[in-house]
Amino acid sequence: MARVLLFGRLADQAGWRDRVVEAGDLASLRATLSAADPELGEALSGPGVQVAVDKAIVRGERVLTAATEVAFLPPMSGG
Amino acid sequence: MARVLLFGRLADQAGWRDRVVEAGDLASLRATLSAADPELGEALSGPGVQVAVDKAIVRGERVLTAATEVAFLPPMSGG
Amino acid sequence: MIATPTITLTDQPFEPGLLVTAFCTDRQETGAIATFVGLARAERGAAAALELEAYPGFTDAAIGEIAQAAIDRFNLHDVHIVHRTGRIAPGEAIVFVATAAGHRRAAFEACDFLMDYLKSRAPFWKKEHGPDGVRWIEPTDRDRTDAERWDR
Amino acid sequence: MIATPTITLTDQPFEPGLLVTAFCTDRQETGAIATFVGLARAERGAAAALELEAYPGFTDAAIGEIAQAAIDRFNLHDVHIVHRTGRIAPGEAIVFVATAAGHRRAAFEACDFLMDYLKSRAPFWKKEHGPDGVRWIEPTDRDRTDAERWDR
Repeated sequence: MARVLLFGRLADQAGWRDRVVEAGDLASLRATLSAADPELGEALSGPGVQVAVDKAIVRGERVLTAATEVAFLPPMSGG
Repeated sequence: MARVLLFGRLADQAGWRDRVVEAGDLASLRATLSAADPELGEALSGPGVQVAVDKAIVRGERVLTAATEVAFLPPMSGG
Repeated sequence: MIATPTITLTDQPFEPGLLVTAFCTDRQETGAIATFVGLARAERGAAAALELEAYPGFTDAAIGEIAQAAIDRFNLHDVHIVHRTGRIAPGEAIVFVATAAGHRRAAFEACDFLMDYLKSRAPFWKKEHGPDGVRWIEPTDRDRTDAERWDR
Repeated sequence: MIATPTITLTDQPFEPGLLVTAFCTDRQETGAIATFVGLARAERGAAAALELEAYPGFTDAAIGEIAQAAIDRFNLHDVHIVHRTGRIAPGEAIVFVATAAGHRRAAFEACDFLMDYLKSRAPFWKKEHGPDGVRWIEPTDRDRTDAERWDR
């Protein structure tokens, strides 16, 4: 289980930006999100989208707990 | 006749910074100042000292009237 | 002197002049303070409003790391960065950067360096609400090449 | 847009933050404001006080000419320069430069350009009252080479 945050165009596309999702790791989290919204699932794996787990960028797999925060970050605009 | 202004180290050296001097042109002004204070006269012709007449830098001779302001400007420090 | 940067994200309008007053106060060995204020342009009515999204705790941490790198690289006495989030009206300040150093070259270069980073690499997501609707903005090529100057 | 610079010489302490507030106000097309504040350093007690002499009417005119050149060269929207004269205590502001432009590169470069001019070529005469007495100051070699960057 994890708290999922979406930013920028991903949140606009999904229609939400903050949701708790049942998942034991990043792969199953992606699968759950894709099942509910296939277009979002594709966008989350799109070019330039980074994943932050507990506010640190991760590449690869992570175990998730109820306290874990997973953020999907589309390409950054700068300020 | 002219109003003479001294700046920076020239004023320190002369002990004055603003004086009315009887002179019809720059050469006679320099001669009058030198006669009163030979060391100052030398400093006024020293390296890097510029002359402004009515707030514009001049090189060469100028006729002076009672309303003319003559400033002797030692090398500038910047701000 | 151990300097640590101050990074502030705010969704409220802020007054750069007050920040400058505070930043200039009680400095004995600082000879140079450079500041930059980025304002939302009206674009002659083409840009109705700008909306900036940050990830609190992530965005400010990322900016803080770069600010600390700037302190080390340019030997700064202090850095203050304030960045607006949320909806920003034309004429309002988006970003404020202030750098304090012994001499002006370091203060200028550090301010320039930090702005290049903030405009091209900082974790913000930006959209513009214009007369033709909403669009997400990405860094310009110029922003990218400006930022790359410091990678050499 | 026809911009004319504002040049102020003052023998009284001034507050850079208030100048920034005024300079940032009511700008619709300005995206970038760069400012620089030069402060009198204490030099760990070695510099007791700085004394700056200007030639009113000559010094401000000379600075105004350079500021106008900067407006033309960098396509600025506005310039404000304030320079202290007289006796300046450690920690007090000596010089304030603000430049407004559409984009940040122009604002930064113009501010840098103006400071290089002010520090090396502006008609001021400067002395330092230190523990060993009074000495007149000339631009450093670094000030001169900084200023020469813009002659290319």
